[in-house]
Amino acid sequence: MDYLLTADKVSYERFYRSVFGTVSIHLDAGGCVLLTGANGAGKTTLIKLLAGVLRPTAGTVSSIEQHFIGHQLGLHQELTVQENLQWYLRLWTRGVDRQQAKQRIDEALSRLQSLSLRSQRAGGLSAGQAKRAALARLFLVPRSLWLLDEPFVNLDQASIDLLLSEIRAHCAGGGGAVIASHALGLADLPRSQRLKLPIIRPAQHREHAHE
Amino acid sequence: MNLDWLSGPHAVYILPAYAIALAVYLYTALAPVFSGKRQLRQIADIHQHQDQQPS
Amino acid sequence: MSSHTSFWKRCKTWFHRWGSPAWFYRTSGLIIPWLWAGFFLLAIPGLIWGLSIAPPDYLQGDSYRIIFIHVPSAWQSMLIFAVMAILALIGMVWRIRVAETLAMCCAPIGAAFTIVTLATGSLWGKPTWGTFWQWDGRMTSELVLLFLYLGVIGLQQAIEEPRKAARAAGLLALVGVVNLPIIHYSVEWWTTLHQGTTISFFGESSIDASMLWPLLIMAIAAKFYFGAALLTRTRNTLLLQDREKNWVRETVQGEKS
Amino acid sequence: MNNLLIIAGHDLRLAFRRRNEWFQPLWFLLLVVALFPLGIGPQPALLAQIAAGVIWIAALLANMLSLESLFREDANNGRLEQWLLMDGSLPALAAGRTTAHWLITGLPVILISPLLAAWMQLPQAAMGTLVLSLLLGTPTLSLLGSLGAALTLGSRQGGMLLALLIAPLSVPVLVFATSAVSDAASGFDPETQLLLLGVILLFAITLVPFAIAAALRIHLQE
Repeated sequence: MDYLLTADKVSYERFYRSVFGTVSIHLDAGGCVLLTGANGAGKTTLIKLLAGVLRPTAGTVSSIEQHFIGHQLGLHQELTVQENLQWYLRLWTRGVDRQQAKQRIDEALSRLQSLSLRSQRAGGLSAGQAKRAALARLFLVPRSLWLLDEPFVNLDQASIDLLLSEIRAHCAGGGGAVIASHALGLADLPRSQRLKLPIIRPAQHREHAHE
Repeated sequence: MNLDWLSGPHAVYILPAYAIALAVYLYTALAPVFSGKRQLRQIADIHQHQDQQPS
Repeated sequence: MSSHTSFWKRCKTWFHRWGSPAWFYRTSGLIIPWLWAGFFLLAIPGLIWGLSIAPPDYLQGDSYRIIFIHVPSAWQSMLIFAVMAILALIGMVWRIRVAETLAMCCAPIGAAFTIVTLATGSLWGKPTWGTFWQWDGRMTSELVLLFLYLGVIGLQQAIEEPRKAARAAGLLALVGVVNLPIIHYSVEWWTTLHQGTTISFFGESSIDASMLWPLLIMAIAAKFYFGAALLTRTRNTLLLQDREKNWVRETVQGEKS
Repeated sequence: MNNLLIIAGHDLRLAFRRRNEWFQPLWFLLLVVALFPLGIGPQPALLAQIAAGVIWIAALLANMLSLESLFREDANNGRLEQWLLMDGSLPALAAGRTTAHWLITGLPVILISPLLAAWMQLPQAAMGTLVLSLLLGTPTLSLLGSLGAALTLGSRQGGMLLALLIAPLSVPVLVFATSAVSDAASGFDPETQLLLLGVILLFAITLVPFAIAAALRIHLQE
């Protein structure tokens, strides 16, 4: 059983303080991990670790190619949504001609009913619109592992339901997702593990430095 | 042992050269020693503080 | 065969133990007094020999006696940059925090050696060349070396998160050490272009034995000094970094009692 | 290689939209060079003697000032993270960004250099060498500058710090380029210096993008 994502005994230190202690995650096809925890518990740090943006201070992370959508949405303010997605498409795929690209971008945008955003400047979008534009990347290029950091923030109820159904379909289709969020709707996913990150107070982590 | 260069013409260059060297090297060597002591006291206080009220 | 492998294994574990801040703190604590002893045992006789026993130079008279602080400092300033780059590389490749900290503590000491080299060089230049500053090859590349040191220190202080600062400054040190020979060559080339060959009074080969010995003794003394100063600085930084860890709590209580 | 072209092309198209950012380094260069005759006086003989140094130092300063925000925007909006996730292509992306920057700011400097040479009374014989030295030297400065931009991403005062970090590394380029031009001005053959500039350029092209990638990765691991 090869996992989509394995992280064993992973920890991260910032200013020489461990952010979330030590965490192990094994995500197999069809599974979904829900990261919860108070603000500052290190959810964003952990997801960035799993995505490979951050390198863990201890422990190892291995995963297949994945989509990572964090707080920073990765949209260039002066480009339109279409141009932003075109940028990603041309970086991620080879030999996609203009017509094919345009069609794939429209298809990706329509998955979250955000086709209307296509020619708007990313800088001019509302927070919710920008989030939807960023989430469109999930459908631009099929990847079986999704790492989403607070995906439901700023979305209206309709979009939240849409995204939930997309995530369920993705997991059902053999994909996997790690989602840092407080939204409740995900509890009923078939194989969802819930991981609550404790708040690490300075005094608590006096673990012995490795001898 | 002849130190007559002390009264010679070049003393005015040799002495300041060694003085500067002494000053700079003393500072680079001793600064961490003193800051180390101060730091030890500060860290001791932190731990003292934490021991009194176990969180 | 077994003694061979166990020797190599012992080296490896010895190397790894240095990676642990607690072990480093304790061991360096034991070494530092010896380093200071070595420094004084060499520096004092070296200075006495250089400043009083060695005869005046037939050409320069006594102003050459500055050589016993100028040349060792110059050699040491370049050596420290190389040591800093190697430590930064170890820290970056194997992600050993102690190596990164050692590299960052090298920078101020290296800058100190460079400043002394420049100061003593210009004080020596006055009686020899008549001016406090002569754009000759060595002094110019020493000046560029000082700017490289200040760059590393400046970058390390400009970035907030200490480990990120250490890595960024370490990378700059690596880029710097790769550039040092090119800079040195281009500056040497540049000086020969503008003034023809400068008459450098203390070409290593032309010194006779009575001057060479004190010079070497002072050079070795400089290494002891560097070792002691570096370990002292690094111990403090490591202590500060791990101030909330258990080994620090025990050391602090041990030290206080 | 493909990624390099994509990024370079993308940045060039973007630059078309922000025309004003093009001209600032150019204005700055013209201003700095123009200040020297005002400061030192118009005697042709004197100006000609310092012409090479003035033009090159002005080009160095203009290059550093224009590089300060090279990666800052993409670091803030999150695109830099996405670059990092395309493992293996960070050096190519960094090289693409630097190439685009050189085309936007380096090339105009070369095109305008005859005017600068005229202002500084540089003899006609040295004009060709000046352009050639700029052609061989400014890409290295752009590469070093973008390394500085990547290193100072994490700090607040980027511009000044970038100049302090990169100026010492640019000494060889400055030394060889200015002596090439002044040699050509006084009738000598500047070939060796130009060859050395070429060597340094090849050296920089192969190594510096990896250093930039490392610096970007260090910044992202905040």
